[in-house]
Amino acid sequence: MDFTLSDEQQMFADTARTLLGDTCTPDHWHKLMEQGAAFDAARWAQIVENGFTALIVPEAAGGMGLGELDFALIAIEAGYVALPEPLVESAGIGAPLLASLAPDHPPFADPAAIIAVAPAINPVVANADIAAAIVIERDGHAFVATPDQVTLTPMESIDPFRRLFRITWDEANATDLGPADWGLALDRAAVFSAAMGLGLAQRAVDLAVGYAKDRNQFGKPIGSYQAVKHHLASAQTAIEFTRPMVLAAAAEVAHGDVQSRARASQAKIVALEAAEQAARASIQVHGAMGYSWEVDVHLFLKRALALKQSWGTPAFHTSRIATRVFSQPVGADQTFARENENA
Amino acid sequence: MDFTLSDEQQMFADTARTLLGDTCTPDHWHKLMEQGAAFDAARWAQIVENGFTALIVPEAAGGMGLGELDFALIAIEAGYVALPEPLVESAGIGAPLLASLAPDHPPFADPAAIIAVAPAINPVVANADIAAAIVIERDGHAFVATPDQVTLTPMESIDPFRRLFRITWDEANATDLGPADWGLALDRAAVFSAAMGLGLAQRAVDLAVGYAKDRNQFGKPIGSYQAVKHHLASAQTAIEFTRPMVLAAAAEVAHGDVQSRARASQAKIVALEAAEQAARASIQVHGAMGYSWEVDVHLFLKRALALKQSWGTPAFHTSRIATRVFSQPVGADQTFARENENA
Amino acid sequence: MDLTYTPEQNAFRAEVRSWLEAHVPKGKLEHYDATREGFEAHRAWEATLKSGDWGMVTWPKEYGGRGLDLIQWLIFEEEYYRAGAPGRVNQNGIFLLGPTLMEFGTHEQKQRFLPPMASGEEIWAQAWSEPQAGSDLAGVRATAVLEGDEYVLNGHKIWSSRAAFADWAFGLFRASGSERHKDMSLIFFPLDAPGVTRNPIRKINGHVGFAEIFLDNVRVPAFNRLGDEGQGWHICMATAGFERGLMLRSPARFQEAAAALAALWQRRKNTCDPALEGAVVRAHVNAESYALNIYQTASRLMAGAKIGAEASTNKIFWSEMDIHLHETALAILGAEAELVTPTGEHDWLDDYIFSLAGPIYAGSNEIQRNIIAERMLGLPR
Amino acid sequence: MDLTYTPEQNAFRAEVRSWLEAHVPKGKLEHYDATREGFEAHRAWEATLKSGDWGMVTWPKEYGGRGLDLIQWLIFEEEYYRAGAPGRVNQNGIFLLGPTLMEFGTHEQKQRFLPPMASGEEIWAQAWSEPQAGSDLAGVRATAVLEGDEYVLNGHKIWSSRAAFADWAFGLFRASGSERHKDMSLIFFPLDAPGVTRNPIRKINGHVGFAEIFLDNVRVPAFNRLGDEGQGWHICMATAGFERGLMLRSPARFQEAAAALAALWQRRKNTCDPALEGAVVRAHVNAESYALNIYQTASRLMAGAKIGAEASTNKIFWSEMDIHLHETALAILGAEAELVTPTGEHDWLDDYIFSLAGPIYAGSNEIQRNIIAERMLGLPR
Repeated sequence: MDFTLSDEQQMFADTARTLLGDTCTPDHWHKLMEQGAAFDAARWAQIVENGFTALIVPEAAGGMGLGELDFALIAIEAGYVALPEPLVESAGIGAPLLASLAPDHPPFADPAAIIAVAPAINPVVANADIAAAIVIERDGHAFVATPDQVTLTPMESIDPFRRLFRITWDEANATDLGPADWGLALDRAAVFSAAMGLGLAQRAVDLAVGYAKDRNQFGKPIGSYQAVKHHLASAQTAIEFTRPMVLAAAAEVAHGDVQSRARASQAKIVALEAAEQAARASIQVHGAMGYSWEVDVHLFLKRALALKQSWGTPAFHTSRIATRVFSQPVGADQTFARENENA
Repeated sequence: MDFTLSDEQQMFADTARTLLGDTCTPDHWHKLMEQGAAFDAARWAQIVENGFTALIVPEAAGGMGLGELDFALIAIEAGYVALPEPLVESAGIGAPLLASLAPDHPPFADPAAIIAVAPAINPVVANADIAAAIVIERDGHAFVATPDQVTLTPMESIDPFRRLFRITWDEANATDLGPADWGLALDRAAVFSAAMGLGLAQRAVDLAVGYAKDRNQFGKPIGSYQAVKHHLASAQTAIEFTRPMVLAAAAEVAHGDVQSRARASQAKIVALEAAEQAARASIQVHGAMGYSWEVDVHLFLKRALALKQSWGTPAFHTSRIATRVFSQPVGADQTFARENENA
Repeated sequence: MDLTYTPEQNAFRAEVRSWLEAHVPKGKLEHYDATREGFEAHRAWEATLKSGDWGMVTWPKEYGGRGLDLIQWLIFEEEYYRAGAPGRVNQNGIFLLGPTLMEFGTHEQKQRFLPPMASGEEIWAQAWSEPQAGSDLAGVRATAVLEGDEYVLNGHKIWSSRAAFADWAFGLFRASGSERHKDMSLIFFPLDAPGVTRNPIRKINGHVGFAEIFLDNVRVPAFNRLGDEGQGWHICMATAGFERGLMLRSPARFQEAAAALAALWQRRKNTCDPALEGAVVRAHVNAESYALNIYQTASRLMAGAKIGAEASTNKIFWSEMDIHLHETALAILGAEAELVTPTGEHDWLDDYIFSLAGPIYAGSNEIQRNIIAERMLGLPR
Repeated sequence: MDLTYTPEQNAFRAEVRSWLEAHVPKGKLEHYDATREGFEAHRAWEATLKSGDWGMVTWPKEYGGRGLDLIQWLIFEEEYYRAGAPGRVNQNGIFLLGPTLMEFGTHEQKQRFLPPMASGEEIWAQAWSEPQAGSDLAGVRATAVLEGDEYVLNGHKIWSSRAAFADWAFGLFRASGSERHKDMSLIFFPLDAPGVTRNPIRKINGHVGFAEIFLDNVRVPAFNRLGDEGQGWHICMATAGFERGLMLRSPARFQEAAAALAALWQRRKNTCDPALEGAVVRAHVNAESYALNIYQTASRLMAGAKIGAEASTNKIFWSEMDIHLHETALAILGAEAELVTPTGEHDWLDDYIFSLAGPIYAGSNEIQRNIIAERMLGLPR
């Protein structure tokens, strides 16, 4: 029993933080928004070069074969910079799913290729137009298609950095890869969304802390007022209790049992709640500034809103936790219990 | 359309406040608790003498025949002093119910007589042992019995001033008064519980304000700290929005339609929530003092807890409001709409 | 207490309803903060309203109003929101500056400014905040220097709502060298006056609802000062009371939103978490609580009372209820909540974003809680 | 990261479980704050625990402990709560003073005080607060004057938990004439020493969990001072860290409460509002969040880290989760929630009342939020 990260994991996280922090700056957000863009090819190339897209792709498909915990650490950093590029959707969800079914699929020859996912649970699919492959769920099977084999209708998200499409398609124009583990894809999506939420939350607090130290009203920094302190302290408290949940959920995804599913769902619920709470506290602390496009905290609120509802609503995930609570033993000795041990 | 009280109503409320405030003091609470008592015969005599027990009893039964709004103003004051005596239960609910069925029933000869009520919705009945009559619900009928005709098992409430009993009884030992308007009794109970809740809430805030002005920590009164101010300001805000709801609900009880039932339920929910919020804020402001028997704010928390759940839980009352929302027109022009106008 | 409408009040409601049915535009207008076209479409609607003498129903007839009482105003508002009539582009004027002018203006000022305000011919922006003066309005640095019978205005205003497209603005200015609450005056200036530069600021929904305003030796007649010289702070505090209080947030808006939420729920409840019904019902309860509170306040004011610190409780209540209501809507919409709504449909997402501003503007809820604690409860400063 | 127990850890769990199954009293003991009899029954249980060498598992063997690590401690706590074993009457000693003694005490002091603490032979009360010093502990006025090799203690302590029945107390005393944080010392005194008067204070559940203590020229050896003279404030802050932190609120307690809530729900869900299921599930989620956080902290401490301001986040989290959990239970109980539970049944009502004290004691949550804002986030004082 050891709840600490390895030096290697810490190093991955540090590398991601430096790379994303250096390139995905407020100036860069503003530039993308002015251009109406949500993808920066230069940054994507750097992400690819650092191996982040190959991290949890199995070695059979040319990847590094690392685990969900390793990727979650990167996803936290992606959240911290409100990353526009589809690192999590493609490399965290799409690629390992496709690789498990077709490790020789052409996109795996190019680590920069984007693999979009269209699960039945989501009404829209992100980045489908620039994907090398779209993996689509129907009746438990996975079908794969290229953007030109399907019909994509752009849908505007409140988050300027999310590029969404409704998809209509015909089985005749797609390849049936057979039954797929959509449950595992959902668990990964829940955990990595949670990890991004953790990053979003911390950045929202950090932005507010920076502002509250500088901004003076009534002759002193607003950060010295109890009301401001308490908003941010409450948000930080939520973050402190989200982090271990997210890490544990990531470490347990591979079990694929009722406990690991519940843990993924717990992580998604608490992390996106923490992100929304932190973003709202941050907006409130920023005052009128927080309500303007010029202050970047709105990006964190919007991403939090989007991730909270995609890949299963809070009600959906609550029902998965209920299944665990009411079908398995609960109590003090059950924190790390596994379904097979209770069989 | 006029939302103001008449001079006569204002006078009733002032009289009640003076009488109850003078006799039901902190010293008196402590004395009763030391004695393990929850009834003061001298105060009850004064209450009777001032006509409060006859207020909404019809003139046919020797009462004053006033309306629910008039009585609600008294109930607010009863809440403000955490009144132990069964003014609301007997004179507000029991007496008008019994009078509507049997205006010549012997208790009405004595305005000091206590009339207890045992509706199906409550698992216990208050003050049944000292009642001159107990009105009991079964299959929509009202039965009346005296304490010696039934079996009463004392049940301890967390509120030291509530005297509760489970009741078992036999129809052979009670008088069947026929079908009764238990819905009206419930509406009255909801509205008067709400009125008491409003009084409880205001007293809890007032106790905390008094303490916060006097108590110094870190060299200044604790009431000058933002955290203390904001707890109490939030509680007072809830009170300000509860008061008109309670008054409107009381004024509308007699309509007996889906809107008036929903209004009574709304009043009960928001008023007891306000009372619980205020009591908890008050305990928090009192610090360790708030957690001791010596500070009286616990009486207000306990009464709020009891009234919140009796005469219909919050879920029960929410379902009554849902009936109104989903079966009748809603919207800006419907605030004072009546069911018969929409028929 | 009498919670029924008089026959006259019912007749008035019928009159309002039939006029609105005949005149409210069928399609939804583009938002007045979105584009100049949207702004002008709303100005045209104000002119239509004025043609029916509905510009500002509670104002005296001589100033462009209809001379009605507060209960009639509430009935008008109820019918206005029920009819889905367009938002009031001149709300800074009619709800905020108007009541202040009525209290502090001279007869000549009222004659000059109120009628074109009621008709939408002159649309107003507010210009309170400055980069270093947000919640702390006494930190205002913009100056007004009297030269002959003109003021020369200089300074930098920000977060001026409506200022991107409006015609006039009112703001706080101070005598050179004065400090904090002293020697400030409330002065009106045309937004197209020489020396005025305005830069739109985008809100987080992308609208240009705000602007910053630079004033460089802008000259306006001394006639444009409201009240006495140096009385600005006092007047401004009164205005803030109006802003938080009765007029700007009529209950009808929230009741209609709660009704729309109930309808949304009924359409979608089979695909939603059933536990959300409680929140839908609660939104209705909250909106009714607010409406009853306003009816009570209106009755009290009609009986001669003055509005006090309860303006602060109103501000907290409606802003929190508005967020709760829209959160509930987004929860019902689930995975579709993040999608920008097609034009013409109820825009829950945009309204949610707007609701988050509620606890911030018109005096943050933190400031309101201080006011309640100090003025209603008597806690020490 | 490895979230599985080692075979040794599993064997340890089995050992704890079987010992507890054999020794935990079948009936529920009367609460130790209720009566002297309840208190002594709990002291007897501590002796039983000690007979199995379970008094304080993480302490070194030489001081009456078992020398186990923090993961073993967590396993012990999980089994302890799972078995429904009695509450620890000596928690002020073993969880609060004990760790402080371990850090600041001399070898002789540890030898003198720790073993009888671990065995329950000496049960401790805390004596921090005074009538004018609650949240503001630096306002303490009680004095300690050194005369030869004895201290003479005078003053008035209040809200001393367990002091009605305990044997010893530890408290803050200051040198005569000193002010605020300076010249305070942490001193132990026997509660039956000449000059000590204690008056029980009833808590809102009627228990005598507190007492006020009057000290009138109470003489104790200088040996009873922990740390250096004048180091009291510093030590006290460290103790407060322990109190808020890891030891006093083991996750097992909340996980068992959440499990009991889930069982209550399953028994009563057919007669309840179905929407309450979400809150029941949430109580489980919260308890797991707390447990995982504590496992993370334990791992970090075992890897050499020190506990910091996260003690304050813990305090806020567990106190708010505890209230939420018990509120949910009362909502499920509905109209029966107000009824005092027959002896032996899970006492949701009493636990709810107790949970309301959570945000107050051990440093109010307001104080904790200040600490988080200032020490974790670096906001100005």
